Amino acid sequence: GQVDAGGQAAEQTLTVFAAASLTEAFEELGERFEREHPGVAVEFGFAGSSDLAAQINQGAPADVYASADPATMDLVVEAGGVDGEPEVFARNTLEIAVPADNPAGVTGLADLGADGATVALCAEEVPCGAAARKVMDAAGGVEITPATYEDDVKAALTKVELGEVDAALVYRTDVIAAGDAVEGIGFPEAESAVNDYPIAVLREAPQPGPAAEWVELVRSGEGAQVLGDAGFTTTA
Amino acid sequence: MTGVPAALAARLVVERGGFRLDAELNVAPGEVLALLGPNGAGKSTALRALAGLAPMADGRILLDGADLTTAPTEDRPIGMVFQDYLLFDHLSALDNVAFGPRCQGASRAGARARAAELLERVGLADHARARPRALSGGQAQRVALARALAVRPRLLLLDEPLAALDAHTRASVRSRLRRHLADFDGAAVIVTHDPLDAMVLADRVTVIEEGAVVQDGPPADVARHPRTGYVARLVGLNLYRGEADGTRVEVVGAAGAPARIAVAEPCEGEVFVAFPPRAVALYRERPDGTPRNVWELVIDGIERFGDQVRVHLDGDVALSADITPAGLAELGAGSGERVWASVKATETRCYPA
Amino acid sequence: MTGVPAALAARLVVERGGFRLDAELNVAPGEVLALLGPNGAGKSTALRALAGLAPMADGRILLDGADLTTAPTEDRPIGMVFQDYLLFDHLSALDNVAFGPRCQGASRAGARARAAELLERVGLADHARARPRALSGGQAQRVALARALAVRPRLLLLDEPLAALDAHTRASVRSRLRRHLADFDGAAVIVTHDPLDAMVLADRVTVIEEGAVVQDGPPADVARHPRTGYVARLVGLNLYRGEADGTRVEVVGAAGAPARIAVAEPCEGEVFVAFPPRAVALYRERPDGTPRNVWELVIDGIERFGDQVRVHLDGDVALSADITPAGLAELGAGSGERVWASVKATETRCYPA
Amino acid sequence: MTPRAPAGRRRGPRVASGRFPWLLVLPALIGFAFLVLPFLGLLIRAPWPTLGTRLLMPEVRDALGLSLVTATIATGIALVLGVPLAWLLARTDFPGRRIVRALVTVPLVIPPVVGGVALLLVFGRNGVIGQYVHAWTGYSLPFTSAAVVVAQVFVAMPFLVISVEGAVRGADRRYEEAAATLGATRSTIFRRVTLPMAAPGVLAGAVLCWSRALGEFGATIMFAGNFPGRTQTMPLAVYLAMQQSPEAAIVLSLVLLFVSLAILVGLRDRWAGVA
Amino acid sequence: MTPRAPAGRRRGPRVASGRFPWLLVLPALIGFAFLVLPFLGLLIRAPWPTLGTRLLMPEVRDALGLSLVTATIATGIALVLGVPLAWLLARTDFPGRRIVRALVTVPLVIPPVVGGVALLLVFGRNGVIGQYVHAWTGYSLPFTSAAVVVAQVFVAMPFLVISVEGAVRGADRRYEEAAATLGATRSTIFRRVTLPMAAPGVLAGAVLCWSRALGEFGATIMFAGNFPGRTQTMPLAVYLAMQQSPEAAIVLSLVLLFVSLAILVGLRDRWAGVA
Ligand SMILES: Nc1ncnc2c1ncn2[C@@H]1O[C@H](COP(=O)(O)OP(=O)(O)OP(=O)(O)O)[C@@H](O)[C@H]1O
Ligand SMILES: Nc1ncnc2c1ncn2[C@@H]1O[C@H](COP(=O)(O)OP(=O)(O)OP(=O)(O)O)[C@@H](O)[C@H]1O
Ligand code: MOO
Ligand SMILES: [Mg+2]
Ligand SMILES: [Mg+2]
Repeated sequence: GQVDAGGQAAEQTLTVFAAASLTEAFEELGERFEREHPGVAVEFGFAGSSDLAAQINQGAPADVYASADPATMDLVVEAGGVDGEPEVFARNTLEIAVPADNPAGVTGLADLGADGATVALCAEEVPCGAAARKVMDAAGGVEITPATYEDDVKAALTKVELGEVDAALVYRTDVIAAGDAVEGIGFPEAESAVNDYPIAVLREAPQPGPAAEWVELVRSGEGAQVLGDAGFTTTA
Repeated sequence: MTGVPAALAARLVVERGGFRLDAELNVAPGEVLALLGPNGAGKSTALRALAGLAPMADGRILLDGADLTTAPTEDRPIGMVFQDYLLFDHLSALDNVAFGPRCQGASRAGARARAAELLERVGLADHARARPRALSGGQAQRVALARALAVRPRLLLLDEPLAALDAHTRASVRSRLRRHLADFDGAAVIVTHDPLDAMVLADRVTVIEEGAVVQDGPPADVARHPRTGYVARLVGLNLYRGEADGTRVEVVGAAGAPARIAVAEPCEGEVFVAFPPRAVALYRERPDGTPRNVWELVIDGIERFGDQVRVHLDGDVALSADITPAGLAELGAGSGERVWASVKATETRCYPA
Repeated sequence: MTGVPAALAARLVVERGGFRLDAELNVAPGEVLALLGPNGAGKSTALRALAGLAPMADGRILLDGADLTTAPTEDRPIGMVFQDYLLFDHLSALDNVAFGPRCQGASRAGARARAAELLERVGLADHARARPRALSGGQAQRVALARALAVRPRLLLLDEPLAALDAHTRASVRSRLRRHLADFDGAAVIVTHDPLDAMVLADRVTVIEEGAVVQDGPPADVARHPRTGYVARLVGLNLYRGEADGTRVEVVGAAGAPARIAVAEPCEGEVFVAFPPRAVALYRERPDGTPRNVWELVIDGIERFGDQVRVHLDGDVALSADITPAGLAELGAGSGERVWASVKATETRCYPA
Repeated sequence: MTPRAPAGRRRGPRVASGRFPWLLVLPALIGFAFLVLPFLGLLIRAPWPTLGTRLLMPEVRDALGLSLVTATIATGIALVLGVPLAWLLARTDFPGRRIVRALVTVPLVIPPVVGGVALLLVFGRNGVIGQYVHAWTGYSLPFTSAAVVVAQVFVAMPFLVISVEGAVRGADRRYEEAAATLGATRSTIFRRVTLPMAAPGVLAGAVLCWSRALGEFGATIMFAGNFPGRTQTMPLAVYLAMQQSPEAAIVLSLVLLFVSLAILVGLRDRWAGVA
Repeated sequence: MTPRAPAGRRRGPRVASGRFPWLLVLPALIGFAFLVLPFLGLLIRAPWPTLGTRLLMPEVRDALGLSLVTATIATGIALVLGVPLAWLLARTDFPGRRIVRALVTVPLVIPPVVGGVALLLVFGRNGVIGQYVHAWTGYSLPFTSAAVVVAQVFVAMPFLVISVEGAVRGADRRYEEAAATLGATRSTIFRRVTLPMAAPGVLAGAVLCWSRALGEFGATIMFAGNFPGRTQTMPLAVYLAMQQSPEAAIVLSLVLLFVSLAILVGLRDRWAGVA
């Protein structure tokens, strides 16, 4: 069985399904939660938001679901899997990620439409791609023809890190996670496509009590600070 | 085939490609049947049908009264030696032989003991631990023989079991096999090309040609009264078929022209006439004297043959003659030359066709 | 081995497992060498070494003056027939035979034409399109023969090429092979168990036992003067080794006790004495008369043997006797009984050991 | 699914099948059921009414076409390069052969996405080799259809190599010796003797390779990206559909599956060995 | 890497190797280079200094241990179920055999994530079978270590089945006939004759299966979830590391690779056939 910090067997295990982009922030919060709730161990299942939604709808024994995208949360809500209403606990905005030496000299969104720059965008089916669509529309018809529509934000970011593309539209949190290898360039149109992260306690949660407490922690000031360090903007 | 309760009574009909085998085989208990026939006659096919390895288009197999026609191979109480051995290369010689007993439920130790005993019997105790690939051709065939005997079969099927053995081993394996077969109260069918094997080992001979039985009987009968050219060559006789009228037989010669052979005992109707090559005398000039059969023929080929020389002759009557090297030297004739051949009527045998 | 410029001059040393072959083989141009020896003597191993398929521990292979010792197999101008054929099962008989010519650069059509001609020669024109698995054992071996001949080799290696053939096919393939070998100015080495093959096909015979050459010479010499028990049995002679003093030879009998054989021509020192089984007469009672060699022996076994009966006898002198079935009936003795055997001194041959 | 004697071209059929081999058939049935039950699950769950419209979508047709073309080309390349490699591993002995054999399995063990990164590191615009190619010719491999093929070859070829090696190793070497005595060089022996003898194994390897290439996702997205009509293969389309709903992903997967099943069923038991 | 004659246990070595078979060696070398160059790319790019600390992290050790244990168990199960299935496909003839064979390749073609969904649809708590199991026993398979094994078996077993089938199909059937004449049932023949003859192919299949199971990601994360110590195998850990940086993912991948290479190099050329 699970063993908590004090060496006693944990009596309860809280299972949190969370979007992979939340990994670092949630792991940090998990340690704090276990300290504050002796006898409760937090177990994370990190994966893509849509994978998690499918798992929950197939009866995964999770207590909490934190998604990177309201649409995937809706999949669970529609299936009747959520207890109460999902609540948004964090927001993410787009930045232009460029390699550390910025070889194409990108300064703003307009530079991505220029000929000669190799750009990676997310596919419109995934949240960061939908957001990219919105910012292009907001920028008044800047039309970017990318080399690739990435289906995963990390794949886009990796290509920036390796210098295979000159720029990519990714989330601020991704740019921060990538450290020095990537430079993030903010741009005003990003405000038009803020991505919400909803969280909810699940209807069939085996541990509804700790689950509610977890949501509380995430939405608390403490939670906001940890999420803020990771690059999210928070509602708290 | 009457009287004797057959251990094996089978009619085998097998069709494959353009070839059709349709043969009846009957073997009494304890009897050994030799299956003779030219290459491609269907001997191996017949054994495969008996073993349940070739699908029968028709016919039936009765062994000790039980109908095996549709029995699966593994349920037939048989032992088989294949023409190309088919030893399992991933097992030692010993384990190859122990395979059958193991399948029959013997303990590992029991099976090995029996295998060791059989390897000893075929003179390969020293090679028990060798892999088949490390055996010579003759050694491999003896292991195959031991493997087939190890299952104590009721029907033993041997496809040229002695072909790869050298003269000495052959004689000794042959006589051991004969002893084993003598103790054996089941039926045995042995395919061989060596008439000597057939004579020594078999109680009965069945000759197959082009898928059909052409002759059947005790070895001595078959040897003395061949009914086809193949059998005649096999037992070393000159054979002719013709119309008899008393002591004169009109045969169809090689060139299609009729020829006449005088025989000692009068007979009538369709007959075979046979005489051995060593009964033929050859002369440079037409001989005088008693022999009533004298033909002028052309030498077609000369072969050394043991301490004899075999001379093949063509003409009105095609025949082979065995003479001594000295005799050949005296004759002073070579291939293509004409000589006179004579055969005494008393040396010929005449029997109904 | 002097005078004649050897087409093949080889000393083959091969070591595998506990077995060691160390043999010298010399074949003159156009000559056919028969390699005889008991099972496991190393005949196949010798052929494999000549073909470059078995690694030589020592020795050397010269063919037409060229040193092939380290040449890769595919560069040796050889043709080889394997003891178990090794026909390519994914190719038709025709394409099996055409394989070699294709490798030598012949056009597809040219190779096929040559292959068709060779299949015709071995009497298998009808089976050109058959897969090897659809051939009988004898048919497969003839295809293997044709395949080896198709590359027009300078050194032809044949491992029991006639073993699977029936009497008739054997005779005809043998004589065709002999004709082909006669036209052939390269060297040929043929492994066979059949002394007749060796006599008919070979110009010289080399006998190997346990990896070493024990006898070598023209077939007739070897047949007349065997130097080991194996060769003697092969050519059908009773053979003894002993110390001669005039017309009396002291030999070591079967039981280890000395025995004496009287010979016709005086000789001295270490000698062999040989006589044929048919020179032995058997009696129920001690015979009177001229034969100076008379022994009382025990019947060890009786075999039918063609139209003769071969009786194996044991005692002071172990020997085989060929008598007629009538003679055996008259003798009225069976296995285990004591009889008298006599051999005339004039029937024996004595030659230096 | 009662096993009957085969109508085998090679040897005649067995006369009778003997005791029913439960020891073999039972696990085989369980294994088969295990492999196809999930497939049945998909069939049950599939939103059949939408299937037709999905199939008519040009993006789906493009992705399917691209998948089939690239997987087939990748299999061809894998055969040309991988079969000789399998021979080298099975039939020769050189120092470090075992290490080489183990290295061949690297792309199997490495998570495909990392494999894609590795390909970028070598063949990318800034890659070990790619940077020179790009500097000299201006050509850059990633984001092209060729890159899809490269990713597929990288991921799928090991399956071919390992299974062909097993087949070649199992082939009776004495036939190769016989071919050598007929003057065949090692290449000829390989081509005309070893390969036909190992044909069932080569076919199996090619099927594995093709199927794996068809299903390849991670390395493709990382190395070739996702551009409809150029680098978007079916698995990429499936993944994107998955982002919206599992049902959509299931429909696309079934489309891919049916096409691949149709092709595999159409394949003969053996390609060689039949005149 | 000059091919030398093998010291083959089976037949003696060739005396000389003959003309150098460039036609075979050249493509083999290109193929090999293509497979290992990306690996070298990873080695160059790997942040070596961090490797040591990574290796000491308990999560990495847990993930590695879990990967090795589950992949090995999965291979064992695949052998038990898959080898008989391969036999059924190679050696018997039943109606629809070709379709069955094609169906076996389903898990190869299906994107692993969809495969995971399919497994959930069947074995999940609400699944076709899983709901009854859950209702009667309270047991639910997904998100357990057993689920990892199930996902791996599902994805990796087809590789074993197809390559073993190829090997069995290539084995000379006449030896099986010989065994039948000795009284061996089909099961015995299979166990004692066919299988040893096809041993190299079975080994190849097992290596493929094990490696594929080791590298399995999509079906595992979907069916078993991503719980450290319980279902987080190395590829899943690599995925999470990828969220931070490719370098972290590369390091973890290399750890997995080196361990798997060490194990594969340690394997003997053949397991059977040696007394
Ligand atoms: N699988 C097959 N398909 C088609 N024809 C076949 C097949 N197997 C054998 N045959 C043919 O059947 C005939 C009989 O073959 P079989 O092997 O029984 O001959 P055999 O009497 O044993 O000859 P041998 O003495 O040469 O071994 C041959 O003409 C052969 O070509
Ligand atoms: N690969 C091997 N490893 C070990 N010993 C072997 C190997 N191959 C052959 N031998 C042994 O070498 C000896 C000679 O074998 P070889 O095949 O040359 O005999 P042979 O004279 O051809 O016999 P046969 O007439 O029976 O074919 C045999 O005792 C055999 O057991
Ligand atoms: O892994 Mo996510 O759902 O793209 O943040
Ligand atoms: Mg036969
Ligand atoms: Mg031999």
